[in-house]
Amino acid sequence: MKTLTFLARSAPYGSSKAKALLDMVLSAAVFEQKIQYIFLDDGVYQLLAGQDPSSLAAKNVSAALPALELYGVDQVFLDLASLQARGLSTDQLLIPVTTCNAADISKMLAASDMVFSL
Amino acid sequence: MGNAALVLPDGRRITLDQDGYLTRLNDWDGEVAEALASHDGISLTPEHWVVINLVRQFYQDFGLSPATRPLVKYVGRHLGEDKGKSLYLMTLFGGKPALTISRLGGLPRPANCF
Amino acid sequence: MSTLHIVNKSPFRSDALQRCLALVAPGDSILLIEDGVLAASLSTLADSVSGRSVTCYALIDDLAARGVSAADTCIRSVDATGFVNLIVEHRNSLSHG
Amino acid sequence: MIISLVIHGAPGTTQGAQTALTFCRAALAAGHRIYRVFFYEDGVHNANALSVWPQDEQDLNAAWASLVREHELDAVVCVASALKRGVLNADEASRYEKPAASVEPAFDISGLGQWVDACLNSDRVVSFGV
Repeated sequence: MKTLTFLARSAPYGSSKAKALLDMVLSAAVFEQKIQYIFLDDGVYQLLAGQDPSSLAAKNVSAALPALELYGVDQVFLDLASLQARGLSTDQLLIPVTTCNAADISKMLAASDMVFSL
Repeated sequence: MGNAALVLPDGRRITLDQDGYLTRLNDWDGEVAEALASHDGISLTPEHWVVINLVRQFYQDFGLSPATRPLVKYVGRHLGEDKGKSLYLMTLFGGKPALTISRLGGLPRPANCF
Repeated sequence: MSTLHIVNKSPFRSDALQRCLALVAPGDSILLIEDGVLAASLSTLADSVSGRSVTCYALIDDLAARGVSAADTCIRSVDATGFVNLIVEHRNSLSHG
Repeated sequence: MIISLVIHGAPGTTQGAQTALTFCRAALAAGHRIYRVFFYEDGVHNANALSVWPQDEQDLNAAWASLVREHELDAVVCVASALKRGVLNADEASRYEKPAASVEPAFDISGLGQWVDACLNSDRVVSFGV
Protein backbone atom coordinates (compact mmCIF):
# COMPACT_ATOMS: atom_id res chain seq x y z
CA MET A 1 0.00 0.00 0.00
CA LYS A 2 1.27 3.48 -0.85
CA THR A 3 0.71 6.73 0.96
CA LEU A 4 -0.70 9.27 -1.47
CA THR A 5 -1.08 12.89 -0.38
CA PHE A 6 -3.38 15.29 -2.18
CA LEU A 7 -3.14 19.05 -1.74
CA ALA A 8 -6.39 20.75 -2.73
CA ARG A 9 -5.39 24.38 -3.25
CA SER A 10 -7.84 25.80 -5.79
CA ALA A 11 -11.25 27.33 -5.26
CA PRO A 12 -14.10 25.44 -6.93
CA TYR A 13 -15.85 26.45 -10.18
CA GLY A 14 -13.27 28.93 -11.55
CA SER A 15 -11.31 26.01 -12.95
CA SER A 16 -11.70 22.23 -13.11
CA LYS A 17 -8.85 21.66 -10.65
CA ALA A 18 -10.99 20.95 -7.58
CA LYS A 19 -12.96 18.30 -9.46
CA ALA A 20 -9.86 16.88 -11.16
CA LEU A 21 -8.14 16.34 -7.79
CA LEU A 22 -11.31 14.90 -6.22
CA ASP A 23 -11.54 12.38 -9.06
CA MET A 24 -7.93 11.35 -8.36
CA VAL A 25 -8.70 10.94 -4.67
CA LEU A 26 -11.79 8.82 -5.33
CA SER A 27 -9.90 6.65 -7.83
CA ALA A 28 -7.05 6.07 -5.41
CA ALA A 29 -9.63 5.23 -2.73
CA VAL A 30 -11.16 2.53 -4.91
CA PHE A 31 -7.71 0.89 -4.92
CA GLU A 32 -7.63 1.14 -1.13
CA GLN A 33 -4.45 3.17 -0.77
CA LYS A 34 -3.55 5.28 2.27
CA ILE A 35 -4.83 8.72 1.39
CA GLN A 36 -4.21 12.10 3.00
CA TYR A 37 -6.51 14.77 1.55
CA ILE A 38 -5.40 18.24 2.63
CA PHE A 39 -7.31 21.45 1.91
CA LEU A 40 -5.18 24.59 1.98
CA ASP A 41 -4.77 27.95 0.26
CA ASP A 42 -7.85 28.68 -1.90
CA GLY A 43 -8.72 25.00 -1.61
CA VAL A 44 -10.41 25.74 1.72
CA TYR A 45 -13.28 27.30 -0.27
CA GLN A 46 -14.10 23.80 -1.53
CA LEU A 47 -15.19 22.90 2.00
CA LEU A 48 -17.65 25.78 2.50
CA ALA A 49 -21.25 24.78 3.16
CA GLY A 50 -23.97 26.39 1.09
CA GLN A 51 -22.42 26.15 -2.37
CA ASP A 52 -25.05 26.49 -5.09
CA PRO A 53 -23.55 26.47 -8.59
CA SER A 54 -26.89 25.58 -10.25
CA SER A 55 -27.07 28.89 -12.11
CA LEU A 56 -23.60 28.24 -13.55
CA ALA A 57 -24.81 24.92 -14.99
CA ALA A 58 -21.94 23.39 -13.00
CA LYS A 59 -22.10 20.30 -10.82
CA ASN A 60 -21.81 20.94 -7.10
CA VAL A 61 -18.30 19.67 -6.32
CA SER A 62 -18.92 19.87 -2.59
CA ALA A 63 -21.79 17.35 -2.81
CA ALA A 64 -19.25 14.54 -3.03
CA LEU A 65 -17.44 15.52 0.18
CA PRO A 66 -19.82 13.75 2.58
CA ALA A 67 -19.21 10.56 0.51
CA LEU A 68 -15.44 10.59 1.18
CA GLU A 69 -15.94 8.59 4.35
CA LEU A 70 -17.94 5.94 2.39
CA TYR A 71 -14.98 5.69 0.02
CA GLY A 72 -12.71 5.05 3.00
CA VAL A 73 -11.08 8.49 2.84
CA ASP A 74 -10.99 9.44 6.51
CA GLN A 75 -7.73 11.42 6.65
CA VAL A 76 -9.10 14.83 5.64
CA PHE A 77 -7.20 17.89 6.81
CA LEU A 78 -7.64 21.63 6.70
CA ASP A 79 -4.89 24.22 6.99
CA LEU A 80 -6.26 26.51 9.66
CA ALA A 81 -4.08 29.47 8.66
CA SER A 82 -5.46 29.37 5.10
CA LEU A 83 -9.00 29.39 6.48
CA GLN A 84 -8.33 32.27 8.85
CA ALA A 85 -6.48 34.30 6.20
CA ARG A 86 -9.72 34.18 4.18
CA GLY A 87 -11.87 35.38 7.06
CA LEU A 88 -13.57 31.99 7.44
CA SER A 89 -14.10 29.73 10.40
CA THR A 90 -14.53 26.00 10.89
CA ASP A 91 -18.26 26.30 11.69
CA GLN A 92 -18.87 27.26 8.04
CA LEU A 93 -17.62 23.93 6.73
CA LEU A 94 -19.70 21.18 5.16
CA ILE A 95 -17.87 18.19 6.63
CA PRO A 96 -15.82 17.56 9.75
CA VAL A 97 -12.09 17.88 9.10
CA THR A 98 -8.94 17.77 11.18
CA THR A 99 -7.25 21.15 11.38
CA CYS A 100 -3.52 21.33 10.83
CA ASN A 101 -0.73 23.82 10.22
CA ALA A 102 2.12 24.13 7.74
CA ALA A 103 4.48 22.10 9.94
CA ASP A 104 1.96 19.26 10.10
CA ILE A 105 1.63 19.34 6.30
CA SER A 106 5.42 19.23 5.92
CA LYS A 107 5.47 16.14 8.12
CA MET A 108 2.74 14.49 6.06
CA LEU A 109 4.63 15.29 2.85
CA ALA A 110 7.78 13.72 4.24
CA ALA A 111 5.87 10.51 4.96
CA SER A 112 4.27 10.33 1.49
CA ASP A 113 5.21 8.12 -1.43
CA MET A 114 3.60 10.48 -3.91
CA VAL A 115 2.13 13.96 -3.74
CA PHE A 116 -0.39 15.59 -6.05
CA SER A 117 -1.35 19.24 -5.86
CA LEU A 118 -4.06 21.03 -7.85
CA MET B 1 -23.00 2.57 -36.12
CA GLY B 2 -26.29 3.58 -34.50
CA ASN B 3 -26.98 3.12 -30.84
CA ALA B 4 -29.13 0.41 -29.35
CA ALA B 5 -32.65 1.10 -28.24
CA LEU B 6 -35.04 -0.33 -25.74
CA VAL B 7 -38.69 -0.63 -26.78
CA LEU B 8 -41.09 -0.59 -23.86
CA PRO B 9 -44.44 -2.43 -23.71
CA ASP B 10 -46.22 0.91 -24.27
CA GLY B 11 -44.21 1.46 -27.46
CA ARG B 12 -41.84 4.10 -26.04
CA ARG B 13 -38.40 3.87 -27.62
CA ILE B 14 -35.51 4.58 -25.23
CA THR B 15 -32.05 5.03 -26.76
CA LEU B 16 -29.06 3.49 -25.03
CA ASP B 17 -25.35 3.82 -25.60
CA GLN B 18 -23.24 0.82 -26.53
CA ASP B 19 -22.83 -0.18 -22.91
CA GLY B 20 -26.53 -0.01 -22.18
CA TYR B 21 -26.59 3.32 -20.34
CA LEU B 22 -29.43 5.75 -21.05
CA THR B 23 -28.58 8.40 -23.63
CA ARG B 24 -30.99 10.79 -21.88
CA LEU B 25 -31.15 10.46 -18.09
CA ASN B 26 -34.66 11.97 -18.04
CA ASP B 27 -36.00 8.90 -19.85
CA TRP B 28 -35.66 6.88 -16.68
CA ASP B 29 -38.70 5.59 -14.84
CA GLY B 30 -39.82 2.33 -13.23
CA GLU B 31 -40.81 0.72 -16.52
CA VAL B 32 -37.45 1.58 -18.06
CA ALA B 33 -35.72 -0.06 -15.10
CA GLU B 34 -37.88 -3.16 -15.49
CA ALA B 35 -37.08 -3.37 -19.20
CA LEU B 36 -33.32 -2.83 -18.66
CA ALA B 37 -33.36 -5.51 -15.96
CA SER B 38 -35.24 -8.06 -18.03
CA HIS B 39 -32.75 -7.45 -20.84
CA ASP B 40 -30.10 -8.47 -18.29
CA GLY B 41 -32.17 -11.52 -17.33
CA ILE B 42 -33.07 -10.03 -13.95
CA SER B 43 -36.63 -9.96 -12.71
CA LEU B 44 -36.99 -7.07 -10.28
CA THR B 45 -38.32 -7.94 -6.83
CA PRO B 46 -38.98 -5.53 -3.96
CA GLU B 47 -35.47 -6.38 -2.69
CA HIS B 48 -34.01 -5.19 -6.00
CA TRP B 49 -36.10 -2.04 -5.90
CA VAL B 50 -34.93 -1.01 -2.46
CA VAL B 51 -31.34 -1.13 -3.72
CA ILE B 52 -32.10 0.64 -7.00
CA ASN B 53 -33.80 3.43 -5.10
CA LEU B 54 -30.80 3.66 -2.78
CA VAL B 55 -28.36 4.04 -5.69
CA ARG B 56 -30.53 6.85 -7.01
CA GLN B 57 -30.47 8.45 -3.60
CA PHE B 58 -26.66 8.05 -3.50
CA TYR B 59 -26.46 9.97 -6.78
CA GLN B 60 -28.90 12.61 -5.50
CA ASP B 61 -26.89 13.02 -2.30
CA PHE B 62 -23.35 13.02 -3.68
CA GLY B 63 -23.50 13.56 -7.47
CA LEU B 64 -21.48 10.37 -7.96
CA SER B 65 -22.14 7.01 -9.54
CA PRO B 66 -20.82 4.84 -6.73
CA ALA B 67 -17.98 2.35 -6.82
CA THR B 68 -18.76 -0.98 -5.16
CA ARG B 69 -17.21 -0.36 -1.74
CA PRO B 70 -19.00 2.94 -0.99
CA LEU B 71 -22.27 1.52 -2.34
CA VAL B 72 -21.96 -1.52 -0.07
CA LYS B 73 -21.34 0.73 2.95
CA TYR B 74 -24.23 2.98 1.99
CA VAL B 75 -26.59 0.00 1.62
CA GLY B 76 -25.40 -1.35 4.97
CA ARG B 77 -26.10 1.95 6.63
CA HIS B 78 -29.65 2.13 5.25
CA LEU B 79 -30.73 -1.53 5.20
CA GLY B 80 -28.64 -3.04 7.96
CA GLU B 81 -25.29 -4.71 8.11
CA ASP B 82 -26.59 -8.07 6.88
CA LYS B 83 -27.36 -6.44 3.52
CA GLY B 84 -24.28 -4.20 3.44
CA LYS B 85 -22.22 -6.93 1.79
CA SER B 86 -21.10 -7.16 -1.79
CA LEU B 87 -22.25 -10.79 -1.80
CA TYR B 88 -25.82 -9.67 -1.11
CA LEU B 89 -25.71 -7.22 -4.02
CA MET B 90 -24.08 -9.82 -6.29
CA THR B 91 -26.78 -12.33 -5.45
CA LEU B 92 -29.37 -9.81 -6.57
CA PHE B 93 -27.60 -8.18 -9.51
CA GLY B 94 -24.75 -10.47 -10.57
CA GLY B 95 -21.05 -9.91 -11.15
CA LYS B 96 -20.31 -6.18 -11.10
CA PRO B 97 -23.10 -4.95 -8.86
CA ALA B 98 -22.26 -1.24 -8.63
CA LEU B 99 -22.13 -0.87 -12.41
CA THR B 100 -25.30 -2.89 -12.98
CA ILE B 101 -27.31 -1.19 -10.25
CA SER B 102 -26.20 2.26 -11.47
CA ARG B 103 -27.18 1.39 -15.03
CA LEU B 104 -30.59 0.01 -14.02
CA GLY B 105 -31.08 3.04 -11.80
CA GLY B 106 -30.58 5.40 -14.71
CA LEU B 107 -27.40 7.00 -13.40
CA PRO B 108 -24.88 8.51 -15.81
CA ARG B 109 -22.21 6.24 -17.15
CA PRO B 110 -19.21 6.50 -14.77
CA ALA B 111 -16.69 8.97 -16.16
CA ASN B 112 -13.80 6.65 -15.40
CA CYS B 113 -13.86 2.94 -15.98
CA PHE B 114 -11.71 1.41 -13.29
CA MET C 1 13.53 11.34 3.21
CA SER C 2 12.73 14.60 1.54
CA THR C 3 10.61 16.35 -1.02
CA LEU C 4 11.61 18.03 -4.27
CA HIS C 5 9.42 21.11 -4.58
CA ILE C 6 8.95 22.10 -8.22
CA VAL C 7 7.83 25.67 -8.92
CA ASN C 8 6.90 26.67 -12.47
CA LYS C 9 5.20 30.04 -11.95
CA SER C 10 6.68 33.53 -11.98
CA PRO C 11 6.91 34.95 -8.44
CA PHE C 12 5.57 38.22 -9.84
CA ARG C 13 2.33 36.66 -11.10
CA SER C 14 1.68 33.86 -8.68
CA ASP C 15 2.22 33.11 -5.02
CA ALA C 16 3.26 29.52 -5.86
CA LEU C 17 6.80 30.15 -4.63
CA GLN C 18 5.55 31.72 -1.39
CA ARG C 19 3.21 28.78 -0.82
CA CYS C 20 6.08 26.43 -1.57
CA LEU C 21 8.36 28.20 0.93
CA ALA C 22 5.66 27.78 3.59
CA LEU C 23 5.83 23.99 3.24
CA VAL C 24 9.53 23.42 2.67
CA ALA C 25 11.18 21.35 5.38
CA PRO C 26 14.87 20.96 6.21
CA GLY C 27 16.46 18.55 3.76
CA ASP C 28 13.99 19.43 1.00
CA SER C 29 15.03 21.04 -2.27
CA ILE C 30 13.39 23.57 -4.53
CA LEU C 31 13.65 23.30 -8.30
CA LEU C 32 12.64 26.32 -10.36
CA ILE C 33 11.43 25.48 -13.87
CA GLU C 34 9.64 27.33 -16.69
CA ASP C 35 8.53 30.79 -15.49
CA GLY C 36 9.54 29.73 -12.00
CA VAL C 37 13.18 30.48 -12.88
CA LEU C 38 12.34 34.20 -12.83
CA ALA C 39 12.67 33.88 -9.06
CA ALA C 40 16.34 32.94 -9.51
CA SER C 41 17.16 36.56 -10.21
CA LEU C 42 15.79 37.59 -6.83
CA SER C 43 18.25 37.78 -3.99
CA THR C 44 15.27 37.39 -1.63
CA LEU C 45 14.97 33.72 -2.51
CA ALA C 46 18.42 33.06 -1.11
CA ASP C 47 17.43 34.97 2.03
CA SER C 48 14.25 32.94 2.51
CA VAL C 49 16.04 29.61 2.45
CA SER C 50 19.28 30.54 4.16
CA GLY C 51 19.84 28.60 7.35
CA ARG C 52 16.97 26.19 6.56
CA SER C 53 19.04 23.37 5.00
CA VAL C 54 17.15 23.78 1.75
CA THR C 55 18.93 23.64 -1.60
CA CYS C 56 17.69 25.63 -4.60
CA TYR C 57 18.09 24.63 -8.22
CA ALA C 58 17.00 26.18 -11.49
CA LEU C 59 16.63 24.51 -14.87
CA ILE C 60 19.41 25.88 -17.03
CA ASP C 61 17.48 25.80 -20.34
CA ASP C 62 14.71 27.87 -18.81
CA LEU C 63 17.17 30.44 -17.45
CA ALA C 64 18.93 30.69 -20.82
CA ALA C 65 15.68 30.94 -22.77
CA ARG C 66 14.65 33.94 -20.70
CA GLY C 67 18.06 35.55 -20.64
CA VAL C 68 18.18 35.61 -16.87
CA SER C 69 20.87 34.30 -14.61
CA ALA C 70 20.88 33.23 -11.03
CA ALA C 71 21.51 36.22 -8.76
CA ASP C 72 23.19 34.14 -6.15
CA THR C 73 25.56 31.23 -6.37
CA CYS C 74 23.38 29.43 -3.85
CA ILE C 75 21.04 28.62 -6.74
CA ARG C 76 22.53 25.77 -8.73
CA SER C 77 21.81 25.34 -12.41
CA VAL C 78 20.80 21.87 -13.58
CA ASP C 79 20.06 20.43 -17.01
CA ALA C 80 17.39 17.84 -17.78
CA THR C 81 19.62 15.01 -16.58
CA GLY C 82 20.16 16.91 -13.34
CA PHE C 83 16.36 17.25 -13.03
CA VAL C 84 16.02 13.47 -13.37
CA ASN C 85 18.74 12.96 -10.75
CA LEU C 86 16.92 15.27 -8.35
CA ILE C 87 13.74 13.22 -8.80
CA VAL C 88 15.71 10.06 -8.03
CA GLU C 89 17.46 11.56 -4.99
CA HIS C 90 14.28 12.80 -3.30
CA ARG C 91 11.63 10.53 -1.88
CA ASN C 92 8.83 12.38 -3.65
CA SER C 93 8.15 15.50 -5.68
CA LEU C 94 5.53 18.19 -5.32
CA SER C 95 4.65 20.25 -8.38
CA HIS C 96 3.22 23.46 -6.93
CA GLY C 97 0.35 24.71 -9.12
CA MET D 1 14.45 3.50 -11.17
CA ILE D 2 10.82 3.22 -12.35
CA ILE D 3 9.26 6.60 -13.08
CA SER D 4 5.81 7.67 -14.27
CA LEU D 5 4.72 11.08 -15.51
CA VAL D 6 1.39 12.89 -15.22
CA ILE D 7 0.91 15.66 -17.76
CA HIS D 8 -1.72 18.33 -17.15
CA GLY D 9 -0.82 20.99 -19.72
CA ALA D 10 -1.86 21.35 -23.35
CA PRO D 11 0.92 21.62 -25.93
CA GLY D 12 1.56 25.12 -27.19
CA THR D 13 -0.39 26.76 -24.35
CA THR D 14 1.87 26.21 -21.38
CA GLN D 15 5.38 24.89 -21.26
CA GLY D 16 4.64 21.88 -19.09
CA ALA D 17 4.20 19.34 -21.89
CA GLN D 18 7.55 20.36 -23.41
CA THR D 19 9.29 20.17 -20.03
CA ALA D 20 7.82 16.70 -19.56
CA LEU D 21 9.01 15.55 -22.98
CA THR D 22 12.56 16.74 -22.28
CA PHE D 23 12.45 15.12 -18.83
CA CYS D 24 11.17 11.86 -20.30
CA ARG D 25 13.98 11.74 -22.88
CA ALA D 26 16.59 12.49 -20.22
CA ALA D 27 15.21 9.81 -17.89
CA LEU D 28 15.29 7.21 -20.67
CA ALA D 29 18.80 8.26 -21.66
CA ALA D 30 19.92 7.82 -18.05
CA GLY D 31 18.65 4.24 -18.11
CA HIS D 32 15.49 4.69 -16.04
CA ARG D 33 12.31 2.88 -16.92
CA ILE D 34 9.24 4.96 -17.77
CA TYR D 35 6.34 2.86 -16.52
CA ARG D 36 3.59 5.08 -17.88
CA VAL D 37 2.90 8.59 -19.16
CA PHE D 38 -0.59 9.62 -18.08
CA PHE D 39 -2.23 12.57 -19.81
CA TYR D 40 -4.87 14.26 -17.66
CA GLU D 41 -7.18 17.25 -18.11
CA ASP D 42 -5.78 19.60 -20.81
CA GLY D 43 -2.80 17.26 -21.14
CA VAL D 44 -4.90 15.01 -23.38
CA HIS D 45 -4.43 17.54 -26.20
CA ASN D 46 -0.88 16.18 -26.53
CA ALA D 47 -2.44 13.03 -27.97
CA ASN D 48 -4.46 14.81 -30.66
CA ALA D 49 -3.39 13.41 -34.03
CA LEU D 50 -5.26 16.14 -35.93
CA SER D 51 -3.09 19.04 -34.78
CA VAL D 52 -1.05 20.90 -37.40
CA TRP D 53 1.99 22.94 -36.33
CA PRO D 54 3.75 25.66 -38.35
CA GLN D 55 6.79 24.32 -40.24
CA ASP D 56 9.20 26.44 -38.22
CA GLU D 57 8.01 25.23 -34.82
CA GLN D 58 8.66 21.91 -33.13
CA ASP D 59 5.55 19.76 -33.57
CA LEU D 60 5.12 18.71 -29.95
CA ASN D 61 2.31 16.29 -30.77
CA ALA D 62 4.52 14.52 -33.31
CA ALA D 63 7.45 14.56 -30.88
CA TRP D 64 5.36 12.75 -28.23
CA ALA D 65 4.07 10.25 -30.74
CA SER D 66 7.56 9.44 -31.96
CA LEU D 67 8.98 9.13 -28.43
CA VAL D 68 6.11 6.84 -27.44
CA ARG D 69 6.69 4.65 -30.52
CA GLU D 70 10.48 4.63 -30.33
CA HIS D 71 10.53 3.50 -26.69
CA GLU D 72 7.22 1.62 -26.76
CA LEU D 73 6.03 3.77 -23.86
CA ASP D 74 2.71 3.09 -22.20
CA ALA D 75 1.00 6.40 -22.98
CA VAL D 76 -2.53 6.73 -21.62
CA VAL D 77 -4.99 9.57 -22.00
CA CYS D 78 -7.68 9.91 -19.33
CA VAL D 79 -10.99 8.96 -20.92
CA ALA D 80 -13.12 11.47 -19.02
CA SER D 81 -10.73 14.33 -19.88
CA ALA D 82 -10.36 13.15 -23.48
CA LEU D 83 -14.05 12.80 -24.30
CA LYS D 84 -14.79 16.34 -23.08
CA ARG D 85 -12.00 17.72 -25.24
CA GLY D 86 -12.77 15.78 -28.40
CA VAL D 87 -9.81 13.41 -28.20
CA LEU D 88 -11.52 10.21 -29.37
CA ASN D 89 -10.50 6.90 -30.88
CA ALA D 90 -12.60 5.15 -33.52
CA ASP D 91 -14.60 3.22 -30.89
CA GLU D 92 -15.47 6.32 -28.91
CA ALA D 93 -16.27 8.32 -32.06
CA SER D 94 -18.70 5.59 -33.10
CA ARG D 95 -20.13 5.21 -29.59
CA TYR D 96 -20.97 8.90 -29.37
CA GLU D 97 -21.75 9.35 -33.09
CA LYS D 98 -18.98 11.90 -33.66
CA PRO D 99 -17.60 12.62 -37.14
CA ALA D 100 -13.95 11.75 -36.60
CA ALA D 101 -11.45 9.91 -34.46
CA SER D 102 -8.68 12.23 -33.30
CA VAL D 103 -6.37 10.37 -30.96
CA GLU D 104 -2.87 9.45 -32.06
CA PRO D 105 -3.03 5.61 -32.26
CA ALA D 106 0.16 5.20 -30.19
CA PHE D 107 -1.85 6.39 -27.15
CA ASP D 108 -4.44 4.38 -25.21
CA ILE D 109 -7.62 5.88 -23.83
CA SER D 110 -8.40 4.62 -20.34
CA GLY D 111 -9.46 5.66 -16.88
CA LEU D 112 -7.82 7.15 -13.80
CA GLY D 113 -7.35 3.56 -12.63
CA GLN D 114 -4.32 3.53 -14.95
CA TRP D 115 -2.93 6.51 -13.07
CA VAL D 116 -3.43 4.74 -9.72
CA ASP D 117 -1.77 1.65 -11.19
CA ALA D 118 1.17 3.84 -12.22
CA CYS D 119 1.46 5.12 -8.63
CA LEU D 120 1.47 1.57 -7.30
CA ASN D 121 4.09 0.33 -9.74
CA SER D 122 6.48 3.29 -9.92
CA ASP D 123 9.17 4.54 -7.56
CA ARG D 124 8.42 8.13 -8.55
CA VAL D 125 5.50 9.94 -10.18
CA VAL D 126 6.23 13.44 -11.47
CA SER D 127 3.50 15.94 -12.40
CA PHE D 128 3.98 18.50 -15.18
CA GLY D 129 1.98 21.51 -16.29
CA VAL D 130 -0.07 22.00 -13.13
